[in-house]
Amino acid sequence: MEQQPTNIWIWSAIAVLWLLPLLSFVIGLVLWRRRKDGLGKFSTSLLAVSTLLSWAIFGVNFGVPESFFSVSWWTVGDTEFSFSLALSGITQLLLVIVSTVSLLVHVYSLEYMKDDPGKNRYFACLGLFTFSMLGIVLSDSLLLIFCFWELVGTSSYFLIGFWYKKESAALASFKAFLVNRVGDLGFLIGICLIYAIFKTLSISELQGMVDAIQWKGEVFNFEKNGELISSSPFMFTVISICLLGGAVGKSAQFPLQVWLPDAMEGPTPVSALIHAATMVAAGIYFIARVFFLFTPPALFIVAFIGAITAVMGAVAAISQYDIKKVLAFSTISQLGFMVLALGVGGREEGLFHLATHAAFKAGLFLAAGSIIHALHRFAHETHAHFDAQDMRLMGGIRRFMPTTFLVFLLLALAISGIPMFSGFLSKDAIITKAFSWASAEGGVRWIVPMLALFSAFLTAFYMSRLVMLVFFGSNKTPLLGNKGGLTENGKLITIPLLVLAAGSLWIWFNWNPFGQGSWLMDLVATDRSTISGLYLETTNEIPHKTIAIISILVSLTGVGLGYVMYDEDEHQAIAELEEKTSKPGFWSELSFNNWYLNELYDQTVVYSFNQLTKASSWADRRVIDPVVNLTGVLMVVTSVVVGWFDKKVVDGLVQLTVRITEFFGNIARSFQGGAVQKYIAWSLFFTLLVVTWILIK
Amino acid sequence: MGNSIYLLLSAFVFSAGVALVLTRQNVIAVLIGVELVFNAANINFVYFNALYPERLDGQFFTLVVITIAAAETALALAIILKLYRTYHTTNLDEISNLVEE
Amino acid sequence: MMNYLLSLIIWTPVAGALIVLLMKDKQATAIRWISLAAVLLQLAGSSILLFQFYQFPESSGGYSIESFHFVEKANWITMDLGSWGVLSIDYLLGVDGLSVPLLWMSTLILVIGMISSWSITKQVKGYFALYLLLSSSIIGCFVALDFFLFYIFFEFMLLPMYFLIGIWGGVRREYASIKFFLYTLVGSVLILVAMIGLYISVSDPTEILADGRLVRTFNLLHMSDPANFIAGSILDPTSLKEWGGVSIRSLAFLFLFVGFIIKLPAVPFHTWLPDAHVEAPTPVSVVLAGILLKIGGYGLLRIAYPIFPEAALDYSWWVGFLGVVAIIYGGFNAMAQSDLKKLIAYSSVSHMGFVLLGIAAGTTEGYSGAVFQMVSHGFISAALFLIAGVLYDRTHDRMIENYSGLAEKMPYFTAVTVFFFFASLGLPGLSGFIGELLVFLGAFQSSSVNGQVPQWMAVLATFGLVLSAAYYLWTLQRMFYGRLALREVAWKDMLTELTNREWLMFIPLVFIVLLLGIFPHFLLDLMNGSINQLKELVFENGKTIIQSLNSGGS
Amino acid sequence: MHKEGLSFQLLEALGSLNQVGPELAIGAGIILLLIVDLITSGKRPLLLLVLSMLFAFVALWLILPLWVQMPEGGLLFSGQLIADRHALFSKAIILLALALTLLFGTGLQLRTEYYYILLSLTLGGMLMVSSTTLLSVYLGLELASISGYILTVFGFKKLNFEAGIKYLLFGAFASGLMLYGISLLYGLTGSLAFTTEAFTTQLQQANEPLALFAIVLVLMGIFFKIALFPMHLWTPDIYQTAPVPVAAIFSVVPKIGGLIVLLRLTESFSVVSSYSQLLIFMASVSIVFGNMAALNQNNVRRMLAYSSIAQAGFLVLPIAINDGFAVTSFYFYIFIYLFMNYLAFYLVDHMEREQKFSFNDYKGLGKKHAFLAVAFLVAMMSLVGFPPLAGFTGKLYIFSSLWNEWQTSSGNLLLIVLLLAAGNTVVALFYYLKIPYFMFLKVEEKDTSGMETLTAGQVMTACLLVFMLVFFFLKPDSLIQVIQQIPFPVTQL
Amino acid sequence: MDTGVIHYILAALVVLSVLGILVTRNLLYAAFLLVLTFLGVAGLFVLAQADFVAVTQLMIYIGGVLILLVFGIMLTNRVAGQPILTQLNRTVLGVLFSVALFTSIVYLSQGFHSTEAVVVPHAIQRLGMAILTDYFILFEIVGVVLLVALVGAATIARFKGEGHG
Repeated sequence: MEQQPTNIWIWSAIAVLWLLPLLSFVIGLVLWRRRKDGLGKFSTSLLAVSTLLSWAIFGVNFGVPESFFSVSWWTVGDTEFSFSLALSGITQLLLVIVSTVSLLVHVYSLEYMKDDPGKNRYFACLGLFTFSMLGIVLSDSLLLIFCFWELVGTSSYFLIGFWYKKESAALASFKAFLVNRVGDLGFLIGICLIYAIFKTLSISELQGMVDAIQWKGEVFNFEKNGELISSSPFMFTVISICLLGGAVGKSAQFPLQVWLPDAMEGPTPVSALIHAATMVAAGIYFIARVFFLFTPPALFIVAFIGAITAVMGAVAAISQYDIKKVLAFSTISQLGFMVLALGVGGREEGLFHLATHAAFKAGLFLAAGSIIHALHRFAHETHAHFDAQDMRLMGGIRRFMPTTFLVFLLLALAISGIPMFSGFLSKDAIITKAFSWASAEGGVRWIVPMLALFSAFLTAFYMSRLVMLVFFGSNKTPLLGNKGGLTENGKLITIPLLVLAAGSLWIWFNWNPFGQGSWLMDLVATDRSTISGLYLETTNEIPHKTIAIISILVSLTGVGLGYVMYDEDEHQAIAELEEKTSKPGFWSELSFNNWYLNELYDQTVVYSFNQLTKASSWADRRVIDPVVNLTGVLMVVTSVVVGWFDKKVVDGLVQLTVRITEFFGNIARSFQGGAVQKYIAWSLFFTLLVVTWILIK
Repeated sequence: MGNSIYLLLSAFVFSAGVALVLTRQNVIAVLIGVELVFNAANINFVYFNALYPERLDGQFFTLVVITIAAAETALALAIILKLYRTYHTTNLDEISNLVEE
Repeated sequence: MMNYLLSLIIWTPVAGALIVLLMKDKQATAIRWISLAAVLLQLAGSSILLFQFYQFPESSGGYSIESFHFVEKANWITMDLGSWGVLSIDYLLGVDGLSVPLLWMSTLILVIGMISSWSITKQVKGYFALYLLLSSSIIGCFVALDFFLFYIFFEFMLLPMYFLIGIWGGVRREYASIKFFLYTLVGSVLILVAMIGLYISVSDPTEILADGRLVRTFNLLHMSDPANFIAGSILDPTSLKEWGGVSIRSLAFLFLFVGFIIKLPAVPFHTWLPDAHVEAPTPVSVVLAGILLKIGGYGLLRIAYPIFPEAALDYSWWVGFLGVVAIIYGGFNAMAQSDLKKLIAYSSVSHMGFVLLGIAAGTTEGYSGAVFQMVSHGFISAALFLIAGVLYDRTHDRMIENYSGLAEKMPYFTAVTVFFFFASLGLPGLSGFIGELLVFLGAFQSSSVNGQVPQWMAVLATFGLVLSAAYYLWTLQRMFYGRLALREVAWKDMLTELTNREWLMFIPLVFIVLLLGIFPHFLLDLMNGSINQLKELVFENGKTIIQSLNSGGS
Repeated sequence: MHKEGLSFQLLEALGSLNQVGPELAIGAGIILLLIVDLITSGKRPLLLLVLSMLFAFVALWLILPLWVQMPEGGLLFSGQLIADRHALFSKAIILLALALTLLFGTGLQLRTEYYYILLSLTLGGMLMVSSTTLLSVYLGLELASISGYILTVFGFKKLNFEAGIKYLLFGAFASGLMLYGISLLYGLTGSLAFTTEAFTTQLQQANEPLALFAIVLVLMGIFFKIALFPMHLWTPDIYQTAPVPVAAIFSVVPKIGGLIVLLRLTESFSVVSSYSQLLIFMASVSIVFGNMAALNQNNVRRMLAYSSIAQAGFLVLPIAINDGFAVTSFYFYIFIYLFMNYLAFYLVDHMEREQKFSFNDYKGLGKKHAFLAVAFLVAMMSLVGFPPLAGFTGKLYIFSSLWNEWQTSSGNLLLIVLLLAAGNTVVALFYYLKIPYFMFLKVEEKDTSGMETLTAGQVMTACLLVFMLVFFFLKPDSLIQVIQQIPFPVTQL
Repeated sequence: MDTGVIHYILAALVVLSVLGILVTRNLLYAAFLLVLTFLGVAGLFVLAQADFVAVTQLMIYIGGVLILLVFGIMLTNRVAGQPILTQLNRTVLGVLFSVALFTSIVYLSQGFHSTEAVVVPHAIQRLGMAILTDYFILFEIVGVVLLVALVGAATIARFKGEGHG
């Protein structure tokens, strides 16, 4: 394997940019209970350095083949587990995305969390998160990825439950961690299986082995250190699906997407960073990293999971009233899109969408947070009590918060897939890829691009609904009306918004707003072989133009429909709303309740889990303990019997037998009374037993 | 011929002694039973000695048994007298304060 | 002095106990300091040992006395039993990579337990004397290489433990202590029977008397070599004697196995554990969970497996199965508990299941994982019981439902709790993860490498991770999050932050759990050589014996 | 010819006398004490105590030269007795038991007759262990029994008389059975000298069921002495009622007497097939029965009585196995048993003087009487067989001998017995632990501040016994070396 | 032949008297019937060449033991003019056990080789010699036993008071 000589400068820079957030975390831990302000700014400046470095690396190292850094971490038996990092195009891209978004969120949070007593804890957790997320990005070892994978989950747990005094927040964090753990089991099993076969967990080594793979009929043959390792394609499908499990959990794919909407209990900047831009995208990134291991059947499953999630999320987003929930479901849907992209073989397309989505979804969340923050401030000033996230209580906000409105509008257009924005480029690329994939094999696969289109349509629809409800029409906030009082937030909030909005323009990705793909896709592309590549797949290129037109049309229809449906006379709108809440139809209920997945899981998984818990506790107290104690009990019983035999045998026997016959009664009574003679009788009895034994023998 | 007489007799006396020991409530009657058991053994000893006349083991054994039986009886009676003073009975069934709790 | 380092570590507390016994009950402070000094000396000794150990080259060669360090050998009992031969019992101590980590962990936990014992005020003299005796016998278990010596320490341990639970325990302490004693004594008796069979069947190859009589030995290393079994003895690997279709060697293995897994404890012999833990005073729980359980696992690896390798290979399916059952079953039970200590106790059952699974897997990763898990669980469970103790000390109540929102009242305590809960549920970067990971790696690998444990077991075992996350996080959510709500108003003032003494106990544990989680090689490097030797011993001897049996039997 | 024979025989008898030095010393002691008692008219118990102690040590001292001079031992008095090392070793134990019994002191205010009857009990035991004919066995047994009956009554309370008559009647009946058995054996073999080859060959040729029947009857008499199932029923009553030192000596002297007789008999009897099975069976039943019955006792001494039944079972097992290793383990265990049992009774004695009879009375004593409680703990743990005490080593050897025998036998019976015996250790723990349990774990109910602590002398005695138990755990080889000098098989003539 | 008849007569005497003891509940009757039994047994001893033993039997049993028993009976029953009766208990069991014993002994006794009784020459003389030679030590021990029993009996009987508490 040709390897770039380790560039000491690059790697030192990486070390610095990676460890600075950790430093921020450690200092945050130390200063956690101090009520001083400086920490936030300090963390932000640390992160600024990180971000600069990441851009610098992006620039300096652009187009350079991947390079590795590896030291021995620990050894068990003869197997060495190394601490290995990799730097390639995909890494650089993610480094930039993560650090930049994180920096923006940090800046934003300076304002947003200004008055929160736990803000030191908050920044510490953000530091931990950024560190671990960068860890995922940089790691070359599956084990390391898993470690950081769990760590991001943990920081997410802490941040969702940041306001731990709120029961719902505590519960949501619990749920998020648990659901993620379920997914991680798959990841872990996958790792273990890979280790069992290859005795290594290094992605680059695995890639090397796949490069040199020998396809012998039913089995794959690998060579490692002169040893021949054989494995069946089926095993690879199993491994791929297991690894997919991790991604399904982390990226909130069907059927594990239930945690993400609840995770909105965390502070909004956190939602932007973790639950929109970066952590949830880690699943996609991860699959992209181990894409070469996936077999066609596994990819087929990936595509369908993505498609299903995309539609389910989009449907659920339609009828939400909580502004963050809409965005959460939208995130699920978009993540589904990315997974779909991977499934149809569009590794680069998926990553491209990841990048664009990171920008516009983070921006959307931050913008929503901006509104919420302003409303909170307003509520605080006027002592009003209302739900600051309920869209039914908003409306007409564009008048009060023009910057936020502008940003929100741009980003909504981006996500809706309207040309001139990044979203169009990436979505279009995915849909194109999906169509070519489907047309190559045909059959049931056609469902995937259709669902993709459908979800694109829904996306446009619910985004325009959101914009209409929040920014247009009349204001329904209690005590606010059309008077002033609600004001735009400060610069620390608006500047990150504007940056992200700017980032969602087409120009950064492709000079041609209707163009195909992006240079980013070339950056992350790799020429290494994949397992699915072994199966000669016929790809049938469908002209990009056709697809682009279709997708633009679909998006526009969605936007238009949303605009028409929600831009009516205010009274009518309200009446309609009331009607909707009082008499919900089946579909809107289904959508509102996210397909009743929570209820389904409560009734099945959680219920059986609880039953099992009860059953095993019952078994422990009532079965195992007693059964194991049975020997003891038997012992005691015997002792009681012996004791009883010694003193009372006879009373009982007597009373029983006397009634039956005098004769037997006499015998029985014979053992009674006069202790000596009783003793003698017993001894004689046993002696006679022995004698009997002698006689029979 | 003589063979069976002695053996049968001793067996009979032995069993009778056992029966006495088991059935009588009066402690002295029980003692009588014990004496019968001893006598049964003695009959055997003397009879068997006649079968093996080289040494007089059997006869001497009988002497010892007789002596010891006497000693034991004396001791027993001493205890019985004391017992009678404290319990006012010689009925063994009534002399049983030592029972397991 | 280095030559007698192990003896020093063992006997220092006994000396301490004697001094304590000579003092008056009223001199409580002095007693405490003397006891602390004794265990600190122990810790110092084992630390010296540990650092020396890092400098030894990794032992190569076979599993023999040469691969042990700090060996002390003295003739203890030599009995000439005439034509039967000579019975020889040695005072044989030594440590290898398997025992050193456990040894060091034990000494540290003992020190922490001692600090935790500071709050004991009832019958101080007796308590500390017993505690010191306990610490002696624990260490003795880990360093004895003579089966007899091991057994003495193993069995003697019960007595101080019995009194420590029985006198200083909670409400149902009497029941708990007797249950503990009886369960473990049953195990000891089984081990005793196996031990008797072994020494009668094994002769010392290094000592042969001039007249050709055999020297029967209790030396564990001699027992581990099938060549040393006396031809024609019942436990001779070629012996065909059986009982009810089970060969006697397998039977002896089962005796040892059951004896040790009662201590471990594995389902279904675990029910003494929750009771003992709940009733024991905090430091005793700490020692019990932190150290005593490990002796079961250590015994399996040091005694049962090397001596009866073929039976071990034979039964590995069941061993693994028991492990998986313990993991899942313990987890579910932990979920159901409303008593914090019981919850932790059941979580111990669950976590010790990993040890069994790792041992059953029979791969290097599995063995290493089992040992790693034992060490890491030692630290983590100690901390968890200390956490329960912190609450109990303040309110004398351990019921989960009686607390809510503690995070608000005791933020630092909450942080510590969260740390150890996450360590216990296997968060990467903390020691608990590495042990479990290694066990999984070993278990998954097993079916392709040696066919000991099927993969479905490993898959089932991973479910334990979800379970542990569930019960720990649920507990966090119930006790620490939410609004502050306590059963009694007065508690609000009682629930104060951690004291300096408590910090002193937690900080080393936090440090070590982190260290082992991030740099596991500190531990793995210590034991790699020994584990490899052990593994090869078990598999080579096991396979040889099975082959010879098959060829001899047919 | 007759005269020549006579003088020869007389000379032989006289010559034998120097080999029964210990017995002579004790016999002389009995008579001397009787005379001194008559002279002082029962007013000087302390003098008698010292004298008995003196005689005990003289007798003990007399054993030494015999041990050295007579490695093989020889028949004495025309083959009635033997002074081999089996006899000498057991005599030493018996005399040690005597000395220890005397150490209980005069606190009981026993009548002065107590001392020489104690000596005669000892003499009976010594006679039993050196018997080689059924006649001397019977005589020794009766001497021990009769002294036992008398000693039981000492204390002279209502219950003592009751216990005395019970013991006497049961004992007389048992010896009646034994006598009948002996007479049948005599009839079968024409000899009473059971160590002779003639006896063994005759027995081998005899009708098996009849021989076995006779043997069973003989065994019953011996089982009575060692308190083995099914002749154990008297034990709890007597142990509970007799004065504590008497109960203590009952648990050792007649037991070892009976056991050595059993050991010698086994050598001959084992020619009858299924004899050893019978013995093993009885021993096992004893272990189980004793342990089970001991479980739910409330009275400490009753518990000890049942435990001694179980211990008797443990002691009979190696005898039933009857090989060199087993016999070694037997001697080791009985030697240790002496110390641990005496320690228990010694402490119980102190408790009873404080009117504490049942476990309930022991509640919470551990706190204030720490030494007492710890000594109790040592005694009980040693009886259970818990390291680091010699009781453990003893049990270990017995179990080892079982395994060793199993190795050479064909079936798996011995493994079952081994497991049963080992399992019973756990059962035994239940009740042995009761005393420490009540002393340490329970809280005292009554005010025990009035209770006296042990005197310095008592502490020393207890320390001595504890030391023995620890010492023989640490260095069992010192004892085993001595035991190894006892030749095996028992009869080498 | 004639000795054979005497055998039977004596045996019948023993059997009948023992049966009488078994049947009667009167203690005094039992004691007197015991005399007959002892006499019969002594007679059988004579027939079996054990003259000295027979004499001892008569002297010690009838002259000693029996007298003791009668004394005992008298001393422990204060009711005058009424027959001194003993209650019965366990009759069925006693009979059952003793019959079982009897049958098993009789059954097993077939295992004896039927050797004919031989005349024991010079029995008394030889016994006397043996007592002082072969059985010298045992004879002494019997003495000790007697002494101990005597002292014991005396101590017990002499003891005044109902114990110390």
